[in-house]
Parts: sequence; structure tokens; C-alpha cells
Amino acid sequence: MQVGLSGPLRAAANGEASIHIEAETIRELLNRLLERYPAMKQHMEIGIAVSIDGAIYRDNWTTKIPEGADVYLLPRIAGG
Amino acid sequence: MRYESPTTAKAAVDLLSKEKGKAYVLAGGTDLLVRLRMDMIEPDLMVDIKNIPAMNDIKKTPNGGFKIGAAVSGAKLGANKAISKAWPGVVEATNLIGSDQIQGRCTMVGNLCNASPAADSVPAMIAAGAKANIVGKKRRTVPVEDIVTGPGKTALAKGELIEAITLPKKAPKSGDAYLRFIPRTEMDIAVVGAAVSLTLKKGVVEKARVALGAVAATPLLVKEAADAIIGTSLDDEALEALGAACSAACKPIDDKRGTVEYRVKVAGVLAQRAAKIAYERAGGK
Amino acid sequence: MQHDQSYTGQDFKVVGSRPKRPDGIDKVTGRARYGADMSAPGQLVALMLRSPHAHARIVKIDTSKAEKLAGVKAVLTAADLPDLTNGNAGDYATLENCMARDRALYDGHAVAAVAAIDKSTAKKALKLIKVTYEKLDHVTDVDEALKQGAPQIQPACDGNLGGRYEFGHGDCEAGLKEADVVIEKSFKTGQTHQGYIEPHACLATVGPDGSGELWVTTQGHFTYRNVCATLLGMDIAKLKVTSSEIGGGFGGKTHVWIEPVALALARKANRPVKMVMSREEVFKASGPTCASSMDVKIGAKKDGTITSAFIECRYSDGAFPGIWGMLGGMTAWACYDLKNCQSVGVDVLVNRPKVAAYRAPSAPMMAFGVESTLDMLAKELDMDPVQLRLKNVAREGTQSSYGPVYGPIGIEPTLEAVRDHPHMKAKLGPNQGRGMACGFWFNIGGQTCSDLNIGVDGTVNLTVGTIDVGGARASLSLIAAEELGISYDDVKTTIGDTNSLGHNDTTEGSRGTFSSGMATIFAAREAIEVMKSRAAQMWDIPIEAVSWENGHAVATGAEHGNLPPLSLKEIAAESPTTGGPIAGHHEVTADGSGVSFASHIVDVEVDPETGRTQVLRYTVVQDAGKAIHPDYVEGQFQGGAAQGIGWALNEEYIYGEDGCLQNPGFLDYRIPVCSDLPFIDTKILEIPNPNHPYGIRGVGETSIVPPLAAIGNAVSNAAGVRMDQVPMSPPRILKALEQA
Amino acid sequence: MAGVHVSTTVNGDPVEYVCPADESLLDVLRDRLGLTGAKEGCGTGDCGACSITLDGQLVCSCLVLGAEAEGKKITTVEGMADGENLHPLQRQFIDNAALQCGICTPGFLVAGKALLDRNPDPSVEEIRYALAGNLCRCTGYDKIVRAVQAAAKDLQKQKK
Repeated sequence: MQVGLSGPLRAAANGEASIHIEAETIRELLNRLLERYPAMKQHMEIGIAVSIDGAIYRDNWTTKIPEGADVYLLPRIAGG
Repeated sequence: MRYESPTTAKAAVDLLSKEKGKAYVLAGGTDLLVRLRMDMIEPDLMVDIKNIPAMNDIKKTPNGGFKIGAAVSGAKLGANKAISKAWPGVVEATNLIGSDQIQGRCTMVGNLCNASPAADSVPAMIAAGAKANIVGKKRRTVPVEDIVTGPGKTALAKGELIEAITLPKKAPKSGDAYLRFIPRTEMDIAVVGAAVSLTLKKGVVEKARVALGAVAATPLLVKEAADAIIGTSLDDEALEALGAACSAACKPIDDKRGTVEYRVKVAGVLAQRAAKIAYERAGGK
Repeated sequence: MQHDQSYTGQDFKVVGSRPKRPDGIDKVTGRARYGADMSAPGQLVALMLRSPHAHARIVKIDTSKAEKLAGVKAVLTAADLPDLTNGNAGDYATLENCMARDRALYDGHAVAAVAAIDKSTAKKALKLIKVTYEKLDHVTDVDEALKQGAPQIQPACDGNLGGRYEFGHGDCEAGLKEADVVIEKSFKTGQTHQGYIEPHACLATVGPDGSGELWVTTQGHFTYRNVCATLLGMDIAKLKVTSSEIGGGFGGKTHVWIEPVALALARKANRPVKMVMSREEVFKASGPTCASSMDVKIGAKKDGTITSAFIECRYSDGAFPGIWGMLGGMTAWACYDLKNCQSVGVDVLVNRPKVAAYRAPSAPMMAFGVESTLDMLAKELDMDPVQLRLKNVAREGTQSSYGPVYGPIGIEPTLEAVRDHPHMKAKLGPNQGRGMACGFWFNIGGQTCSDLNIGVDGTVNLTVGTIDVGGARASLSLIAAEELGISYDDVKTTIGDTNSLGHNDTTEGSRGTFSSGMATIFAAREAIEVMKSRAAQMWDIPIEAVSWENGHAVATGAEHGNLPPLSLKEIAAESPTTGGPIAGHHEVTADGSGVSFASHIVDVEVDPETGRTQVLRYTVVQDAGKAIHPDYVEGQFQGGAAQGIGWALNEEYIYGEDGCLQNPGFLDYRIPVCSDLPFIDTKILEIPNPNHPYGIRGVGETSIVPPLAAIGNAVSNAAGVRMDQVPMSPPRILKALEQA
Repeated sequence: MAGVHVSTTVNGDPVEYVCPADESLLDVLRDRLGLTGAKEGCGTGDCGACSITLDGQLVCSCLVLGAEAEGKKITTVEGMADGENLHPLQRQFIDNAALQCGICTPGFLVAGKALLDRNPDPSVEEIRYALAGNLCRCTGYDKIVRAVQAAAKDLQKQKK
């Protein structure tokens, strides 16, 4: 599947805006990503979130990624 | 700190004059207790004057004016119909001080003795020609414009306190008004204040006094501004001259509440607006 | 067990009604207990000594005289706290902000603390602490701080750059070439404070065995527990944190400020310690939001199609780096469907207090720049501003400016509602003008758990771990009642302490009702399963033959269908003999929160001679997903709008040349008073969030996003001047009028 | 610092206390008399959360010395309900959802009651100006003003 990367994460992926990764869950996605781009570690430590079909997941790494889903990696957000 | 609550003016004077440390007069406390709370003052003695009966009274003077005791709150002043009718500008100015809660405590004399250049009631009192009745070793009476000598400084000597404010008898065909500028609708300190008191003769301004607040180190009585409208029927030209004279008299500072430029401009605007209200109140058309 | 979180589209019986809140009587009688309302036997009073300098090296702190003063039980400096200089960066910053070690980084930065038998003794002790400072150069302005040679605030950073984050897609340069019109403008916003009326307050106890208790006003008692225990080297399970009623937070009570110090003093003195901030301390040393400075450039075709949208916004994070630029960057263009867009958020360090979240943090600034510039574009194109926005509006399937493709969203419906609102057609008088603007916020979910216990009389205790900041207990009671099929009055919702529930994230990011609502629904469903099995026992039929309808167990199938249904009350009454107490429990990471959008309309009148702006009429239109208790949804819309109005017109941190804050009080930090505001009309739209069983989106934050620009646009229409700086204070407007 | 001995009346009950001369009445109520309904939001008379009445006059208790209460009659939010019967204003605050966090509520109730005592039929503008000394950061004041209007109607009905 294609995974979109938001601005700050692109630098860690050699400037790619979108990358191809096979993964069934968010955890798998993140692990694969880290294997391929060790520089992602720093972003993951600050906090990362995954958007699947527009819904943002900040914590639940067991979430399954449906086939054909629109997947996007974002920095982790907070609020007031 | 000691707290004393004398029941006569003489006892208050004695306490204040005998105290070796720092002594303060407590009336409404709406400025003094803020300073206490913010650790800006460390009093040795606080003399509460609210239990002195005469200081809680509003009385008509023999010549038709009013004597307002130093402990009379803004709320009490506002409830007095006779003064509100005679000197609406003074009453409105006093009632602009703070919220209803503050009005329950604050006093004109306190507003004056706190000696802030931005005090609301002071320009109105000055325009009205009010006088301060001082008790101390001797009694003396001083025009209100001579009380404040600088920010936080007054002409009162140690052991002196103001017992009451005297407002003169309202002349026929006269009116007064006070306006202030604040960014909100309530609860702010004046960025500029302007008071006008005038007397008409056949629609022409015969006498006038104009006072400004928050535009200099002390409230200002601006003679040039009064001169600009005396002899006129407050036409556009006179208002223009009034605004210009007020702006010219300003010696403001830049601070968190406003800029020099802003205060100079708005002083003129407010004086014009206040003059129109006073003129109308005096029966002018 | 993974529950299906998707939207059920059900018809609601009690959800959507407006019952009385459960904490109402306590709060109107003065009985409700807030942070400063708790006392303990033998308690000490603690006060903080704070730096009078914007930036200074702490050469020496001599506490010996203070320690000798009768009645002083503990004196504390950074030397008494763990040195986290080389540890986790976040923990270091948090503790360093609570108590400066080597340098005071802003006016009001804590440098020492005392605990004494009463306030006046503590005050005297503070005066006896002698701190030797070496003053350093300071910088408080966000743009100045980025200049070469500006005093550096954190040695680990590159100058004062805390971080730079870019978002967007397409090619803005190429987009500009397609444009018929290009608008370019720079803007600034002042630093504002959440302005909650209750100052930070806590009561701390720690024994020599390392066990402690903390009573505190907070948006997240579990988070406070974890942070305080981590900073002080305590075991998390041994620190019990109880949240008081909270007197407003708006993001400002998501971080610790005095609590670790109070706990450390209590440990040192082995006595309960009460610590309450003064209002001056709240302004100087809690966590306001950022000041900002930004540059916007928008290109569009004659028909209004935006071909290029660029914004860079620099945020002042205070003395420690944060994520505020990043958050702002993500929100900038979120309302629109754009081929080419870029947003850059920059975090900048200055000698001001460490910034905390404030309601939709960082979004209002970006919206001020974006929505003001769009208004300028509409004027340039001679196009209706609502039409311009509708022309470019984001919809389901649009790729958002921060990356993901949107699901069902509500920006277009809010704009249509604004277009059709009678407010848009109302007549205006002289010197009056109307403005509108849009806003976006993410909303978040997070870790949550709820406990639901059914008493023998069939009444229900719901215990949740998310703080109720604005009426959530009423909403959660409604949800439990809805799910169980019982009356609202039969549910009592309580906020549990940290010993009574598993971890709950802080009430922030508009997550309270979204996430605890979700946990409550599933806890109730678990209890229903238990009740079905009890009913099966009572009837002596298989559980498969029992279903749950309208608060009753119903026997199904031909052979059992004639059994009269059993009510929840009847099942509860039998619970002692059918297996004991009936309960449901659920823990969840409530992800999948729905993004929310709002469009606001405002009328103002500007006095051309004084520059003063009066708000005459205000309308909020916002998508709530589903309004559980509409009163409190409206309350969130109104409160956010009022805060935005304050920000737009008068609120601002004012720093002097000396780098010290000049207005740390409600007298000169001017939040709107009652007579400043009109009634604030609201229109709730309900576009369900597909990732919540009831369709809930967060509602708490978005309403503060549009007001700055909406008012700026209204001022522009009323007075003919475009304000590029908030607050749009009278001196600024008068100056703009004179220059026009 | 010498303590001042004060005899006063709080919500109709005779009360005595000794306090330092510089202690505020708010601190006396909260820390000595256990009446924590009045809140300290600012300590400088700007927020109104500490509103009480002193001899019937609405004041900020943070700007009154405890020593000044000698011989006075004090009422606080705790004295507003008559037994189990809430004052109409208290009831309308709940019914109109006029509170969110509720920290400002005691001050608004005391100030609102003072307004209705002196002006039983206030206009919206009069309500807004009378309550300008009470800050609320949650509600935007909308539902608070409506609650005061509704309570005014209730009180008028009661009188008829």
C-alpha cells in the first residue's frame, strides 16, 4: 500500500512524499518504516499519529489497516 | 500592622500624627487593600474612617452646595437624587469607578488621595470647582486641583486627612459631564478622561471649566480649553478649538494602556463629546 | 475485546435532551470543592520565590536565614530536586520550568519555595532568601529572537529555533503562475492566556515511606500523577491524585506548574502542604499560548479558484521548545480543497513563560492570517466571501492540507448555514460592518476507561477518569441512560481518583465526552450482557434466548416469548442471589475522533474617533457530530467565541523593555466582561463521526479558531482598514484609520 | 502582629473570630470560618468571585479587612438558599445551564441577587452592566444573563 508522509516526516524518508509499504496493522507499518528509515526514530519519540481513511489514530497501534485504505503519517497532535 | 477604627475625626488625626511608622487612611480600601495585597505597601497602622459618623454623611451646605463625607461610597453617592440632579457629571464619574462591588466601597476622597492621574472622579470634581475640607492640626480648605501633586503624591501633610468634599451650589443654566475612554465597557482604568462644567447665558457659554485625566502626571485643569468655548454657543469652530486646546495641554506617557499619540488625540475627542453633553444639560440647544 | 466503534445511526431517546447537570446544586450553593477549597490537619502554606529578571544566571541562593525563621518547615531550591539535565528532554523541561536550576529564563520563573505554618510566615521567609543574579540579555519578541546575535535561551537549540515544520502538497510557485490575482500580507498576534478564573492550587502530602496524596485542580489527574511521580522518583501506584472541581482550564491545566514543588516540600517537611498561585503568578508563570508572526501569500483565478496558498507562522514557545508551530502548520489550510498549498510552522524560543495548550492550540493564529487574507482576496475579486470559501471548500474525499483524505466533514454545511442565516441579511448602521471566517480543529481520543456499577435498586454509578470541565458528567449520564434504557435521573456520574480507575488521558483536545462516552457505551453494553445472563437465570432459560430492549431483558423465541420482560430494576433487585453485583467496565484507546469545523458571523461597530470596537451580534455555526447535551455544546460554542473575541480586541501580554510582564492581572489583561458582549447565537450541525457509535466529534475547541479573523474582517468592513495585528486595540485601529 | 477580635453576623448566625489586622475578610471566611463558597480569582477586586454582601451592600470580600466586619451583617452564597429551597436565581442557573466550571458561580449569584433586590425588572443592558464586575471565562455570559432574566420573572411571580 502507499503511505503518505506529512512534511516533517518526509525528511526522514529521504524526501519522499509517499512510500510503498506492506502492513496489516499500524504497529507493523511503524516497524517496517523504522527498518527502512532509521531516522524516523526521532519523530516516533516526539510522537506520531496515523490517519486511516481520515480518522486519526494516536495510540492504538493494534488497529488493522483495511485494504485500499488511505494511510497517512502525521506528527502526534495535542489539544487544549 | 495595627487596625484602628476611631469614631471622631480628631481621634483619627491623633492616631495618624502620633504614628511613628507608616500610617494609612482606610476608607473604601479599593486601592489601598490592593496595594497591601500586592505587597506594594507595608503599613504599621491603618486608620479606618468609616466609623466616624460625619464622614458617612451627604449634607446640603448653607449656601446650597453639598458636603460629601470622605467615607461616602460611590453607591451611596449615586443614590442621592439631589446631587445626581445638580452635578450629574461628578456622580457619573464617581460611579464609573470599578464594578458594582467596587462602588459599594470606593469613595471620591479615596479616589482623590490615591493620587492616580487616571482617577475618574477627580477631573469631574475639578471641573465642578469642588473643594477638599482637610482636618489636621488645623482645618483648611483646598481646591481639588491642588491636592494631587504627582503620581501617588498629595499636598496633605503628615497627620492630615480629607474629611469631606464640598461641591458648590449649582448655578442656573449650568451643566457638567465626564467621559472617559476605556477599551472595554467596564472595569478598566481610564486611558483618557475629560470633564466639562459650564454655565450658559442666553445659549452662550458664560463660564466653563475643563479638566483632563490620564494625560499627565496629575489631573489637569485646562484654562485654554475653557477659554476656547467661553463666549461661544458651542459651534463646530468652538468645539474644534476646545479639542485642539485639550490635545495641546496633554503631557502623557506611553504605557500599557495607551500611547502618547492616542491620548493626545482622544483627549480632544472626549472633551468635545463631554462639552456637548454639559451644554445640553445646561439647557443649550 | 475490540468493540465495533462505528456509527450506529440509532434514534436516541434521552441523548440530545437537556436535563439538569448532576453537580449543579453543589455549584450554586458554594459546596463544590475546587483546588483551594481543601485543607488538611497540620497543613503548611507554601509560597514560591520568583525571578524578577527576564533572563539571569543564578549565581547563588542563600536560604539560611529563611530556614532559621520560626515557623518555617521546609525551604526548597533546585538543589533539592533531581537533576534531569541529561535525561529525557521533556521531563527536564517540565521540572526546570517548575524550579530554575542555573538560569532564570523569564520574569516569574520560580527559583525557590518555602513551606511555613501560615501565609505571613511564608511571606517573611521569602524575603529572607537571598538570590544573587547575574543579569543576561533577554529577548521577548518572536521575530527578534530569530535574528542573528539574539540572546540564546536553550543551549541545545540552533539559535532560538525550536523546530520548523512544513505541511502541504502541490507546488505553490507553479500555482502562482496560474493566478490572476495574488494577495500577500503579514500578520501578528499577541500572546494570550487561557484566563481561567481559578488559579492553580493543590494540597500535597508525602510520607517517609514514599506514599503520597495530591488534591489538585487539573485537566488530567492521571497525567499529573505520572509526571509528578516520574519527576520526583516516586512509584506511580503510591501517589494518589484526586482531582478537585476544576475552575476552568482551557488547556492551561494540562501541565504541572507548582505540584511537583508542593509534593517535594511536603516530603521534606513531612507535613501536608497547600500551595495556591496568586493571579499574578498565574499570568507570569503558568502556560499562556504563543504570540505569533506570519506571512501569507494566496494566488487565485478570476473565478475564485485558489491556485496557490502559502503561509509561514512563527510561534513564540516561551523558554522551552514545544510543538506549537507544528500544530499550527497542520491546521492552516484545513478548511479548503487546494491543488497547491504549503504551511510552515516555526517554533521559537523567547524569554517568556513555557507555553501550554490553549483551546485548539495554534489554530487561531493561522486562521487569523488565512481567513483575513481570503477576505482581502474576495474584495479584490469582488466576490462574496462566503462564495469564495464555498468555491474552494474541502469535502469528503478532499486531500487535506495536512495530508490525509477527509471522511465525512462539516465545513461546507457550516458555510451553507452561514450563507442562509438571517444574520447575514440583517441591516447594518453607520460605522458598522459584518465579517465571517472559518475554523478547523482535529479533536483527539486517547486512553480512557470507565466503570459502571448497578445498585440493587437499579440506579447506576458511572465512574469516569476524564475531568469534567464543562458539564461532561451530565452528557455521560445521558449516554449511560441511553445505552441502558433507563432514566437520566437514575445515573450518577463521578470522576474517580487515580486509585479507582486505570489510566485516563487528560481532558484536552476536545476528547472528554468523545472518549469517555465511548468507554461508557461499551461498559454499559458489558453490564447489559451480565444482566441478560442474570435474566436467563431468573427465567431459567438459555442466555441465547435473551435480548435487551428499552431497558428490559426480553425473552425471545416461540417457547419463551410469553414471559413478561424483566426491567433493569427487577434484575438488579435479584442480583444478590443471581451472582452478586452487576457491573460493566471498559478500557479503550479511543482513537478515530472526528475533525470539526465552524463558521462564524460577527457584526461590529467601530468608533472612528477613538478606534474602539463594539461587538454587536455574533453567530456560531459548528458541526458537533452529535450533540449529547445541547446546552453544554452551545456553552462550548459561546465560551470559545467569547475567548476569541477577547483575543481579537483586547487581550495581550505586554512586556516592557526590561523583559518583565507589565499586566499580570485582570485589570490590564482585559478579558471580556458581561457588558462587552452580545448574546452569542449558536447553530449546532450534526454530521456524524463514523468512528464513534453515537457519531460524536469533539466540540470544545473549534469555536475559538474563527473569531480573530471574523472580527478583523468585520472591522475592515466597518472602518475600511485591514488590521494586521491582534489585539485590534483602539490605539492600533485609530492609527490605522489615520494612516488610511 | 496583634490579632483583632471581631464579633459579626454571617448568614444570620453570630460569629466571632480573631484575625491578623491585615487579613482579608475573604481569607477569614474561607480559612477561619470554613465558608469556601466565595472564591479568590484575583485578590484585587477585578473578578468578583469573592462577592458577598456587607450590611446589604455588594462588595468584593478580598477588598475588605476581616477587622472591618465588626458589628456587620455578612451574607455569602452559603446563605442564599432557604433550607432545602434554592433561591430562584440558584434554580435558574441550573435550569439555564448558566455554569460550566462553576468557579465564578457563587460570585454571580451574590451579585445577581443584589441586582434583583434593588431592581426587580432589569433590562438586558442593566443585567450586563450590573454583572460586569464578575468575570466568567467559560460561558460568554449568554446563559448567565438568560438565567438572571428568568429568575427576575420568577421573583415577580412570587410577589404577585
